[in-house]
Amino acid sequence: MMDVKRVISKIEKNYIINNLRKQERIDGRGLWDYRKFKIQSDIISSAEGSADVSLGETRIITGLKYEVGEPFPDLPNEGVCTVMAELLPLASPLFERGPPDEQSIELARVVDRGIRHADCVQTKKLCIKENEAVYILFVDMYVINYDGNLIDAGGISALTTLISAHIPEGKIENGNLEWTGKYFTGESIVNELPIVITYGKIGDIVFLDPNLPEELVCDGRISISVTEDKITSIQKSGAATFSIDELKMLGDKSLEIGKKLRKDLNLWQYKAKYK
Amino acid sequence: MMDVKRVISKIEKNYIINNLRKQERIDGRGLWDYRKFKIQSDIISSAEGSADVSLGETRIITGLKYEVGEPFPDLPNEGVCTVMAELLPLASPLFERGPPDEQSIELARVVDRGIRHADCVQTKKLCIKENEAVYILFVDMYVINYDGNLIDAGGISALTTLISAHIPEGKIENGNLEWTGKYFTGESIVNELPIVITYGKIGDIVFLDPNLPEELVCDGRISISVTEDKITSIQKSGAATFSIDELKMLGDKSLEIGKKLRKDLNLWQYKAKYK
Amino acid sequence: MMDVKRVISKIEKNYIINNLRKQERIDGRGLWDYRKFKIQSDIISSAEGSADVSLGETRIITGLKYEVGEPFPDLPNEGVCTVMAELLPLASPLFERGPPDEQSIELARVVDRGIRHADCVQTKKLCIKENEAVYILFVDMYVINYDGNLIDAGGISALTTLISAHIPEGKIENGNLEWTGKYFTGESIVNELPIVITYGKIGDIVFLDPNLPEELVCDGRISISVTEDKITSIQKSGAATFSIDELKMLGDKSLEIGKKLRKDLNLWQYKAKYK
Amino acid sequence: MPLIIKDEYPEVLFREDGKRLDGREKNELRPIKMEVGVIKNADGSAYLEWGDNKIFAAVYGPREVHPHHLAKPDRGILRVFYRMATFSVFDRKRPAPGRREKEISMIISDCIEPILFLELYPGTSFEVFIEVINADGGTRCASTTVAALALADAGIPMKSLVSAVAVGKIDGKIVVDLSGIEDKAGEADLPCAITWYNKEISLLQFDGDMDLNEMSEFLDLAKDALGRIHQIQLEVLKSKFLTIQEKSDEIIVNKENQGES
Amino acid sequence: MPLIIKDEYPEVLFREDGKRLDGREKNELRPIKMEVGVIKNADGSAYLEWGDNKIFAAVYGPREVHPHHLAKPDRGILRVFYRMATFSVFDRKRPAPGRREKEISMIISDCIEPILFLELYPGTSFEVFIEVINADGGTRCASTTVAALALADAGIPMKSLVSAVAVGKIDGKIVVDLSGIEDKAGEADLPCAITWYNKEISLLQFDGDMDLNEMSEFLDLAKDALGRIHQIQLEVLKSKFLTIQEKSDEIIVNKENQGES
Amino acid sequence: MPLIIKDEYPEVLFREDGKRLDGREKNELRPIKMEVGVIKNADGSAYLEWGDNKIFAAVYGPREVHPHHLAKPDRGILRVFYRMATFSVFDRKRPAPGRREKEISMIISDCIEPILFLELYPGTSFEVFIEVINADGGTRCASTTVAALALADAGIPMKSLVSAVAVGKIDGKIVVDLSGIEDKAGEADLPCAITWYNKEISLLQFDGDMDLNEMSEFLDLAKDALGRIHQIQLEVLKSKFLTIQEKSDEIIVNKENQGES
Repeated sequence: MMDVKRVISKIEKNYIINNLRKQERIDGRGLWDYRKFKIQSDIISSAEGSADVSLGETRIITGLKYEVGEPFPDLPNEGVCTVMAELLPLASPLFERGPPDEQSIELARVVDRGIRHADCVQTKKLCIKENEAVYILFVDMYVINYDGNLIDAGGISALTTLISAHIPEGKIENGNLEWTGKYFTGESIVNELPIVITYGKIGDIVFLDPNLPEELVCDGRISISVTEDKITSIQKSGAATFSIDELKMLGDKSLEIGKKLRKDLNLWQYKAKYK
Repeated sequence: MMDVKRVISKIEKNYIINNLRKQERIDGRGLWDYRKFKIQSDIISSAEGSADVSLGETRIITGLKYEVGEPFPDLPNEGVCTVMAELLPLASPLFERGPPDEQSIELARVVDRGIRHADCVQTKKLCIKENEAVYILFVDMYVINYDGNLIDAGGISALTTLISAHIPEGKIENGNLEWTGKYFTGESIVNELPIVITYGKIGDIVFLDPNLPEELVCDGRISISVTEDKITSIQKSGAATFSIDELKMLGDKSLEIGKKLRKDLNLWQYKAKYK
Repeated sequence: MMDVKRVISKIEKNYIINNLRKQERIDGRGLWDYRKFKIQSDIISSAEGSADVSLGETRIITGLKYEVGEPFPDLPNEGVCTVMAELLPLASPLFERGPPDEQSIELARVVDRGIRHADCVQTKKLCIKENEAVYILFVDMYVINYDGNLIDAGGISALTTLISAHIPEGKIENGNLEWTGKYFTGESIVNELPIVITYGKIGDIVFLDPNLPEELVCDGRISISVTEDKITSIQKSGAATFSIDELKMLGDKSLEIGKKLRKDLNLWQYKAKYK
Repeated sequence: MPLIIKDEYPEVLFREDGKRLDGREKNELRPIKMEVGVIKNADGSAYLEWGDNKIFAAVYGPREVHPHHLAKPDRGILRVFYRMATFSVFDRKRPAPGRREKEISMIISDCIEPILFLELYPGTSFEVFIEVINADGGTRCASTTVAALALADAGIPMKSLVSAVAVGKIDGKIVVDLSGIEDKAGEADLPCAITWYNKEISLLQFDGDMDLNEMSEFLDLAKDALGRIHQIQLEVLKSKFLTIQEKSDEIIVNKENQGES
Repeated sequence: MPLIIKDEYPEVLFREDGKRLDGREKNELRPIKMEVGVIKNADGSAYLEWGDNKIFAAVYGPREVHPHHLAKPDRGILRVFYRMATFSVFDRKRPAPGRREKEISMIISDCIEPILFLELYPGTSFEVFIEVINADGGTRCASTTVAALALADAGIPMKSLVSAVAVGKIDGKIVVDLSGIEDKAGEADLPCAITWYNKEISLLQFDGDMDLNEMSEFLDLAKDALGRIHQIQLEVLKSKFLTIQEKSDEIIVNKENQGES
Repeated sequence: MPLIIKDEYPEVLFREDGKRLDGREKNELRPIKMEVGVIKNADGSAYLEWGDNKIFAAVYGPREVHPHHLAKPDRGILRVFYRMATFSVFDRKRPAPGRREKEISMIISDCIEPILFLELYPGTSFEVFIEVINADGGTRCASTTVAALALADAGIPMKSLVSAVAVGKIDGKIVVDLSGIEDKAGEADLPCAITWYNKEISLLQFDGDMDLNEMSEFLDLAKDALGRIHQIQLEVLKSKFLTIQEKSDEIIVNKENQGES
């Protein structure tokens, strides 16, 4: 957890907790409600895919760039997709300049693992020529405003960016890499859409999508990535502990919430129009 | 500007400014006088070109090294010339150890841009074989004593170093890079000699070649690079502002001063004797 | 020397010195006695050679890894052996996290020079194919507990690691690097066994193998590497000075102590059993 | 082995009808859109689209200086951090800030400092964070322009706004507001800024070549364009204060209504 | 040009007799050995061998916080530094700590914090240094387990121990305590830890896929294995205190003898 | 693809007439020139040419310690920063300081510390900056020698000067003051320094091989050469003080003249 808990006063902390005990939240939501998602795609002309995602007042802009490189020797026909996150000091007085800190590493890693392990990005589609040339994708997330729950906003932002991808198609011609003039798009790279869902925990109360004040006072969080019917990734963070029954309940909840969110957001609408 | 203005007392500051108002300078110069340049070339046997330049008590030693590398894909028959500057803590209590700070970046960038944009270094002459091998030149400036106006001293130092260059001539023979036994020299690399000329501004008074106390109290500076009859580069720095009329006047002045300096210094005398 | 001398009180310092004057040491040893060496080899299954060496309570674990790379152009048929040292903050409150400091650089450099200059590692045996492929060996030392005289413990640790080496044998087959299925071992890489022997000096008293309190109060140290009958490396450190007669005496002592230690430790017993 | 899709430059930068490749006249600006208050956490913020440039600016301050030893007893300090997103350019930029970003940060800081009353804020700092998420030529000028707006949005006392634009020479002709492609393929580039309180030049760089007549022409053309940019800045601020005004009116109206109810 | 000796994965992870490649049953742990007090300089320390994992942990604290500004006026802070030796893995790890090491450090810190009474130590810090010198799958769990032991060895008041293990799915079957090869070639990996004072899960990660039934199965299997690991930890501590007891007995005996002589 | 101009070593290091390749006898030093007061901003400075070595040294201190926590309550600290310019060697050196530079800095610092009275300057620091702009073998010895001169130039109380030189073995013969080429192609290298106040060895390194007789020979040869280097240092300082003396004389003369006029 962040080192800034002290910025919230004790009074405010008690206020948040007492409300949660009554199943009420300071912004009026129920325990299992998300704040509103706002999504725009393909907003960066210099990127090969992009998204501008807001979750309440938390806002993340993500762009996709690619390079062509040699594959890893043990995966000669697979490309690579890496995720990076920057918590811009522009976005909050809580963020400092300097090399990536624990919080940005966590954001990048959790989003990355969500994508990597759920059969989401088809890395074999990113091969130009076995042993010689593959695409290396960079999904780079920039936090523009921070109001809690970066992980869920980042997850949707990364997915939308990948779906909106339009990458020049290369081929090896006489040992040279040349452009075919066509693009291949998010549609052919992305398979599953794993949704990452984060809960906060204070005392023995668990709740969905913590906003910033809740995040600052909570004991810990848990993020669960789900596909249509499977859990594909979990990350607990902070000093909270969870009972096994709670975890089973949250697994169940996540599949239900994931299903709803997947339908509501309809992310495939953001696929690129390039050919 | 530097963060060391406080080292100059208010009394000293007023003294400098009051004198300037009377068109007098603390070292006795007129507003448009340079301090004395002292130039030596080819002083470093391990470098492929070098210069030891003093401007008053400001002293910079510069050396040229080269590597052979691949050209950039979009400039397949051009070599590269880069400029670096180190403000050695040996040279002044104002300089600190550590990675390059703003002031050294500025020095390197202004000198670099002066060279890069004025048709000075003939980068096409630095090509050994198109698409395969070009020279990468490193012009590295070390400040040995700091008494103000590093940029003008650095500019002359870099030019003299390039003029004194003597680089082993390579050719591609059966796919290998080999030495022909000859050198090519500054004479064949350097075309134009852009002179960079720096002015300080305090209140509404502008003056040439600020020394250290003047630099510490002035509002800002402007550096103007000129060839025989053109302005090729400008850089304003510090919190001074300039009226458009002042700028036109300084443009005019710079061409005049540049012409005189070019003649007085006669930099071509420093060309290498190697063949 | 370290910046931690202040952790030892003046009283303790005087106690140590007064005892040394009487040729007595706080742990009961004589001036020219080593603490006990304890050696285990091949303890790390993921390394191609390893050692766990204790000298009194000072303990260093060392592992060997290799990579295959191109040789240096001026040594086309020689491999490379590099030594690194980490003073883990786990090992002592005196060690801090962060990039290598002077003390760890000194440890690595002195051990490295001991190995490099005494015909110890046969770098020509590390060549797979001239101009194309050589082994690069990494001998990485980790200090697990620090109780003085890291250099002598590190030296024995590095030697034991190299002797225990078992590196897959590669050959170039049709331009590809392939494994022959065999290993080559420390026996074929290591020739001489240079032993590095460190003395402390306080006032005009010199003594072997300083323990931690002695190291903290001493004026300086000298490390002398010896083969059977030659001195191959010397490093003085700290603010002590040595008379020429002292140095000659220490040269003599070192050959004598080296001979004894080489016999007592019998390092060749640790050679790998792999074929 | 880079994929052969080059960031290529066209051979001519004017169309047959005498207009520039993007259809502009020589002295025409690209479309500019600005907005203030876009980053809720900041003390002041602004967003700008200028051609294909997309840039955020946020202001924090006056606040405590970190690290402490940078604080000055007799005045506040201004620190500008200009950064580009990795995906804002054709070839992915490395994530760590480079020399170019540090240099531009300094240039912008030097340009903005004269409009502030730093001597009123001893011991404190103002931080201006600028993030370019899409770059298309003239980012240092666009960044300066949007940073001034963010400072105004923060309610920090200022002598005036500052506006910036690049003029340049392409295919031998002098034009205003170079696009990305014109910047790279053109012959000269003169970014400049005016601080309106004294109508003087506060940012000035130049690369290329010009004689004295051309220099005059550059500066006159810039001055004219800067006036138009200043107008856009003022209108954005005006509409912000109108909005605030309307909101307070609403509140007053509501109160009155409540009073009546 | 890497030498073609691959860190290859087998095609099947079960032998014909239904046992795992290393001969274990599905719910069988690898051999575990622990020891405390192995690093004399530390306030507390422990060493663990778990399969081919070999890990040291050392605890320093409560002590002054460096750098000072990290200190908290109302509680102590816990800092965990998980590191791997360069030679602990098949391909040499770079010496500088990477993102993975930072992430695992945070995970372990978050897992251990609940068992401590940090509020009793305002202004101080506890540092836990973990060094993996040989890695063979499940290092984060093994590190958590040995770190808890080092804290106990340091005599720091704790609510309980914490124990950790990874369960996973290999060749479609759920097993406990994945080995290195099972971790890499398997389909799912769920490292988890229990803080015994409240019997809740304090470390939880998962990568792979599982439905709700499998999730239940994973957690139940883990709980059972964690109980056995806890026993081993307790026995190590017990034997330490017995040893201390014996030593004090000896001292007493010696004194008595001296008294007699 | 490096250009094939190698930093090649000759096969023999002696000419037919028995002299070394640069014409020196075995016990002959290369030409040495030193100067003090060359860097106006420094508290003390010196410049040295020794063969093709060209080295500046500057001293700042006693002054406040940065960062503060390095200060010692009971004594001053000495910090030496030995650096090489990128162009000082055959293959361009990377600009950032490397391990070798850090090691040599420490060696020189350890060598110089004994001649200073650091206990007289509690809480302060002396910084010695050394910049090698042309390297030709023996830079650590040349740097030590010129640093001692810079300290004297700064007027810092010293027990004595320190002088340094490398002796070595080339083609089986023992020689003094190895040149760059002799250093690389030779068999043994023993840099050493003497602090004159106690005539003891204050810097000592060795790489190569020697038996005890050779060791004696090395040290005796070094001692003789160091005496000659010490003389040069003393003469430089003497001429400095003479110059100062002359200047004061001039001033007195001028004053007298003024008195007369």
